[in-house]
Amino acid sequence: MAISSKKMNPYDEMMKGLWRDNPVFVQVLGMCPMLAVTNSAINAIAMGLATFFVLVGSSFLVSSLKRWIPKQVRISVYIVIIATFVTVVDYVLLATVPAIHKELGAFIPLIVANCLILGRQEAFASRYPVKLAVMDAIGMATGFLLAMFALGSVREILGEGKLFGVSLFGDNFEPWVIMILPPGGFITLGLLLLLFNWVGERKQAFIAQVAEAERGKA
Amino acid sequence: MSKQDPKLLLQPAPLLRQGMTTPAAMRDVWLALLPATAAALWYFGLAALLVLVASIAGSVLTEWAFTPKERRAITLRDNSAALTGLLLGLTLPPALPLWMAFVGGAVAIGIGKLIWGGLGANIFNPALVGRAFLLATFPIAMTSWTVQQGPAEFFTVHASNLTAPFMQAPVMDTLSAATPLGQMKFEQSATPLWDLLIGNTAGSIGETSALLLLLGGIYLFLRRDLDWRIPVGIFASAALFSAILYGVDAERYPSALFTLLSGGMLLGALFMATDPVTSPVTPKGAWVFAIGVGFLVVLIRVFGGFPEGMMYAILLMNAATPLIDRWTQPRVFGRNKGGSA
Amino acid sequence: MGLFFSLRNSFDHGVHPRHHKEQTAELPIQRVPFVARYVMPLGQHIGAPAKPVVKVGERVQRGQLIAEAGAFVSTTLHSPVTGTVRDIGPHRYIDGNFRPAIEIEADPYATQQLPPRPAIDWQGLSIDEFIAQVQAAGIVGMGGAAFPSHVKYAIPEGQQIDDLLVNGAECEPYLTTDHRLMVERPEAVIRGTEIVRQKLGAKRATIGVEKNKPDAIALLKQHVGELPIEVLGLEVKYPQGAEKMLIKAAYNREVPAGALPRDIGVAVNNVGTVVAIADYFDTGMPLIERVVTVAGPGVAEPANLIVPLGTPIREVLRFCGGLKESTREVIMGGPMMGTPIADLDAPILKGSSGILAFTASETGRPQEYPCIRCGRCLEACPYFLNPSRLAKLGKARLFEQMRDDYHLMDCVECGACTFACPSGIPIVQHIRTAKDDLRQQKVRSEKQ
Amino acid sequence: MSSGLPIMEKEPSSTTLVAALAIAGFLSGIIIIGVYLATFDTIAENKARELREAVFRVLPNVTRMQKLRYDGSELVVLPDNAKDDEETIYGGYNDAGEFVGYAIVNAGPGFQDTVRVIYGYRPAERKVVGMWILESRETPGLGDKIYKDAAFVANFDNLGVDPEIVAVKKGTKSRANEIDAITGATISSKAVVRIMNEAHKKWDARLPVTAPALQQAAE
Amino acid sequence: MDNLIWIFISALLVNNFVLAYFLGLCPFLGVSSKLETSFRLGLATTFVLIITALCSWFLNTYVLTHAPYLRLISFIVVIASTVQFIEMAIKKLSPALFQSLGIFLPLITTNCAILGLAIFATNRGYGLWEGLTFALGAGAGFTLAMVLMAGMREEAEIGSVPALVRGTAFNLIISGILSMAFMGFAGLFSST
Amino acid sequence: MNELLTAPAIMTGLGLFFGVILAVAYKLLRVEEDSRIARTEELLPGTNCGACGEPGCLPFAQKLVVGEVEPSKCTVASSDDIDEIADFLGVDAGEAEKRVARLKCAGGKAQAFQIAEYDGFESCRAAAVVSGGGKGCSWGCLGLADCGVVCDFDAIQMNDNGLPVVDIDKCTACGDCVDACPKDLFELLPLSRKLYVQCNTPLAGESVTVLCSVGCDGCAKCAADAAPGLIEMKNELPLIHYESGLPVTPKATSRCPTGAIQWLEGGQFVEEESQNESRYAQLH
Repeated sequence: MAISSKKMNPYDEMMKGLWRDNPVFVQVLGMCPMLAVTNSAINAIAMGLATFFVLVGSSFLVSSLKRWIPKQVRISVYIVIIATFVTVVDYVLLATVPAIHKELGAFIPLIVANCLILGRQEAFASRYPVKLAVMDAIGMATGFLLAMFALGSVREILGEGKLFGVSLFGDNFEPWVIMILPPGGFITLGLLLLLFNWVGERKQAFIAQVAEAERGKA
Repeated sequence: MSKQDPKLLLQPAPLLRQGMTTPAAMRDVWLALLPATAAALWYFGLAALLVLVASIAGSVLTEWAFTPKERRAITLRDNSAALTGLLLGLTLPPALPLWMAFVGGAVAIGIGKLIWGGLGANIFNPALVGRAFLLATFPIAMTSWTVQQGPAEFFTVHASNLTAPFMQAPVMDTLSAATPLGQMKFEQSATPLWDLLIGNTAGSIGETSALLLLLGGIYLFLRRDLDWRIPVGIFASAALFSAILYGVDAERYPSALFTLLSGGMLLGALFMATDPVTSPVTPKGAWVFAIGVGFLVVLIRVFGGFPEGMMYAILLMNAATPLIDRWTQPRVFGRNKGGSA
Repeated sequence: MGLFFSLRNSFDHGVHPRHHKEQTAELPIQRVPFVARYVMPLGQHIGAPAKPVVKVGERVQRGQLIAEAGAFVSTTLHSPVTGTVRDIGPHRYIDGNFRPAIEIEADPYATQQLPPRPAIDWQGLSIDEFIAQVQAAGIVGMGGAAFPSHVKYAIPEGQQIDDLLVNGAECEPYLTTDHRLMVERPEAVIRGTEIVRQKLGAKRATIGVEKNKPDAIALLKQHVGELPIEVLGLEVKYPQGAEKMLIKAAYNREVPAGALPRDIGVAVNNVGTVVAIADYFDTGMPLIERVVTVAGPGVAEPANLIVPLGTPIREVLRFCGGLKESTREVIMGGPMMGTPIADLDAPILKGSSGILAFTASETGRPQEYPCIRCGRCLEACPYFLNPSRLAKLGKARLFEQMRDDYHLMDCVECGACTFACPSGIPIVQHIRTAKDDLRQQKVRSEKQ
Repeated sequence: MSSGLPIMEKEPSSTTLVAALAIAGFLSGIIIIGVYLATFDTIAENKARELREAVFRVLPNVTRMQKLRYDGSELVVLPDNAKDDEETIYGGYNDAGEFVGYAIVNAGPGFQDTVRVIYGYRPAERKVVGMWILESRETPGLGDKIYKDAAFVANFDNLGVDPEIVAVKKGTKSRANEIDAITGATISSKAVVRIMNEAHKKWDARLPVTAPALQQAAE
Repeated sequence: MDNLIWIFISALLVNNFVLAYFLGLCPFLGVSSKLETSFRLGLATTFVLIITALCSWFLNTYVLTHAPYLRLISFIVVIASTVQFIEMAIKKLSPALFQSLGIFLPLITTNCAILGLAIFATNRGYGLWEGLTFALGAGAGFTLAMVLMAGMREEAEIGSVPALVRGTAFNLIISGILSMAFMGFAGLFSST
Repeated sequence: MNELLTAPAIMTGLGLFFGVILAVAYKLLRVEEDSRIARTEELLPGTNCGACGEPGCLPFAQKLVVGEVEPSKCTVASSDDIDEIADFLGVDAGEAEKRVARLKCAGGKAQAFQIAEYDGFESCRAAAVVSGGGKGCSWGCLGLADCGVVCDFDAIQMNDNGLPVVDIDKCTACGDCVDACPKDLFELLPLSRKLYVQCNTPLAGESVTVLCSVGCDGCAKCAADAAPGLIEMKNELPLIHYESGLPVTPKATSRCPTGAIQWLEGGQFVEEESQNESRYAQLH
């Protein structure tokens, strides 16, 4: 994990968050909001966007200010920065979309405790230039948002037969209530991870197969 | 050297084995469940049979689909997947849409058993995982009970049974009935014990007939397929707890006998809690487990939100089983309780 | 409780395998003829191997000392036959490994008569002299473990043996050697018991015999006479003959884990051992032969035989009409704890109580199913261990955890758990594997 | 994993650390207060509207309301922006400013979590005239019918409170003080009833038939 | 008193912090592989929760009445600093206690269960005793869930869980089943 | 406007208050500990494999910091990592010659026969406790892959001949296979020791050759062909004295009648593998 002098490409930094280092599926970070507010796609997206704003904002600030933050109190300062952004998000949501704010409830303040955000500050933003830090944050936050959306839509589709509140299968659909209950969250995310692992494994196997075939030819 | 000899086998001692095998034990459970299943068909007709078939199909197909080819033959031969399906089916209401029973069977095997690594590795009772999933997923369908029709109307199948997959079951107020536990909880009216004993009540397919379930349990006990401590412990602790409550307020709380004979108590205590895989293996642990189940059943039935608590009680104690096992190791010969010599 | 217990005369748990003794229970003991070649492994007893005192090419007499004890926990070897020492070097042992042994070629023209010696006046011996005599006779526990007997008689300062327990339980299926000895030579059993009892200063002696041998019990009772020896019928249950189980059954006392019977004032000897002691003091014959049951479905003519030690198993089987075509496995010892024999040229040892041959229908691994935690093994284990757990940990190779948390080392490998397992899991083998691994690690760490 | 940093760094003085924290706190305080002030009016407005809507929903024909608080002996009028507490209820008035009824909020344990109920009560008739759920986490599809099922909510449109409200099995409602419980969600139904009964017990004696007159001018 | 009992039971079983509110999932999924560690982490968390309840009550009563908008940031700062202070104190005063419980403290501070407790307690307007009961129930519930989970995971570890399932996916699914079992406590003591 | 001031004031106050408290606590309550230990542990691979002889990475780090061990003792870390640790601690990395696990047996299914058929679960040690596992040579490899099972680095695979093939790139010389082998056949040797005796049988002459076609029969021809003093016959097996500094050449293998002594360029049984592969290629 040493800082290498190699040139780092901002685009790569952004893309890695989407799949290879996906914060949810690979790093298993930010599980609390991931499960708590994904009972509908819209909540998931709202939460994802809030997290996005906080992560990108604080990465920008931390990266810009890193020279002036003494190492010993860096964590405290990061927390203060993050908490400030979260408070801002909290009030803005409350003022603009009170209905969604009510649904997300206590989980907006809890963004502060999302280990993804503090983790990125400590591991990335505090060491790299602003541009890279922001791209990294955008990538990670987008990866998080996508994962939230995936889980939220699965749970909403099965749990209510709807997506974004629009009924998909007609009135007669039997909703799978468990999907919007806590156990459903755990089990669905578990199964999604399983799927993610399976796809990864198939991909590996495929690559190995191709390599084998090429070696055979040679 | 001794080339002229037959090449000898080196199979470690002991060479002698007793006769029982694991598939045979599973067959015993099937046999033990037969009378109660037959009674269910008598009371609930073809509908019950269809639900049972659907849940068994869900279990067996899932087991087949997710088991590596080379192990399929063995895992299906041990009868355990079908048994899980049957046990699940017996806990379902007779009018349940068949597709739900199928989903239940699939979940029971998939999440309840296969992800743990198959037979013997699971911590939770698979049939009950399936049922808990169904109850949380389709709460209305899972609590719509029907009155018994008797053998005269054997061939009637409920409209709700035949609901298309993923669709809602039609409301069926005409046939609906409350279970004895539901009546107890919400109306404080106790069903006569005789009706509970012979099974003349509404309820899950397999839980109604107390007498025949007991018969099956006795058979299993005689075949040494169940740990007698578990049912005895459950009955004793549940009876004691509810007797105390009954003593406090006989109007509000059910009597001990009612507690023992109603709902899934017998089916659960004799066939679910005794599942060896998910209950403690140590004798002392079996007692702890059983007393825990008995206590939780009454707690949930009397003070909780659900009229029936057997399933949750067993699942909760299943979760505690690894801990119970660890803390109740038997006293080793020649050692004191602490394990020192 | 005490009364109830004394009526039962058994230990807790255990299993009830069919005893299969009908094949040989009624057959009188015969003597096998001498053969051409004998192999005497130097380490056929527990403890240090014996040290050869003969050289290659040296002529030896039947009963002559050929190896002396290598240490106190070790014993002597005597030539089973009159002949010539052909080789001293690695020979295949019953477990397939090569071990140092003395190979003796029998002299076909020798009479094979034991040189006559006067009876030894055992009553005049001090305990130390007695111990030396027993060691000189090369006598070991004849039940199977082959623990040098004289070591058992060396009672440390401050300890006192109150009870001598003679083990005639013979709980292993098929085996009838002890049974035949008790029926054919009850007087020798009683005499041997009395010798040991007096020398150890025990107040009483008890001969424990499983109740499936009523003839033996009756005969022994007849021969007891006025001696302070009790003949006790025991419940037929496996492993009744395990030392600590027997003590529990006879006296309802538990030997603490890791301790020896003598720590609670008991000494245990096998019937075969006391007979060997009686014979040595009566005739001066050291331990050069023993009674062996040859049985099992794979043997043409089952028999109870007196076999000179070192006789190749192949020759013993040949005397019994050879192996049937269908034989798949030959075991030395009982079917519950015996050792599978890898090579029929391996010799009969001091601890060989039986040679059993099995056909395909008894052998062959049972189909193994996953453990369903039915708990039958826990109910079988006479030591109250948790075999199900041990097997599971063994499979995961968590050997240290087996030792530290689940008392692996208390297991005596009686096989009751494996017998009881409906899933066909080789529990004992997992346990043995773990013990072997830990033993090797210990040896390694001591080396370092 | 902060390699690349020199191993022995000069320790900054304690004052620097304290100052860094203080400055961070100061700056964040400024940002937060800025956002707070900028959004304050909207949020207050949202909250007030939400409350008004709830009150109007449970009290038919009510178009105006004011906060009332029981100060130990009588109800006193509070300004709209006063903080609510357990002793606060709402008076509902019609267009003409005439008193219609009280809106009372109470909370208690439901099937899953706390349920917050507001209901309209007309002391003159001793009747509940409307009920609405402000907050609950009841089971979707079952317990959530306490506010999703219009038929259940309609139970409370004209409901007697004497001797107390009782939930009975669906279809067996026969008296003025009875409501039809929801099939399959008896616990949630009963929880609503219990919460209302509790509130009624507390407020019954305190509520005069006519509330203090509307103080604010119509908006 | 009834109210306190319900708060306790609710936080312990009905609305278990981990299994119903999804709070404290990171340690729940991450540190629950060993029983011993889980139990100690549970105890340490309970301790921090109680400290949190005290701090948040203090802040709510004396500071936030003047500046409600500082709720989040002051909770975070105060709780983190207090815990850090306690950590240092324990390390100094009782190294043994530090080894068994103290090493978890930094981990716990960033645990959302802590902040969640403070926020829930404020939202519900809990007083000092209610807050403490809530913290105790939540901590006990967290410990219970951790210990059950660790027991199951240790068992599964030596079992035959397929390689593909092993890891977080497996942990999530068994948490799901456990959460399903805890649903049995729904409505406990609220219906009678 | 009042509020505009309270917020920053309270926040500054809190910052100051806790800043001071923590600063004071830091001074008063600080427990001295070597921060380099944590840092060193971070640099270590964290596999806790025990190859270094310590119970885990942390104890190893503690010893590293006080200079009791050399960084190169960690066989799992890459040489870059080792250098980094050495740099960080300002010590010499130490001689770090790569060692790999070597098997003292080449008697696979094709070379050594079974006298009896083991019928139990797949584990060398389990077979070994059942009458030795039935292999004719009781010192030889049983081929049931205990070493492969215990290898944390996936470096040991069984070949078709029933012998474990060590992937020398993956092997970290952690010693797990050495511990697992019930016949004590594995040893950890520097890769540079190319002359190697693949046999462990203390028998000599014909009694070896009847058991295994590649066993060492103790003929001592290799000793004769090598530099005098390099190879000594001990227990009927050649013992190669690498420490003598004498030249080691493949010549010692030339007259070996059984092929028990081999010149290893890389892994063991490689030739055998390539033969198999060519056979396979011919088939297709």
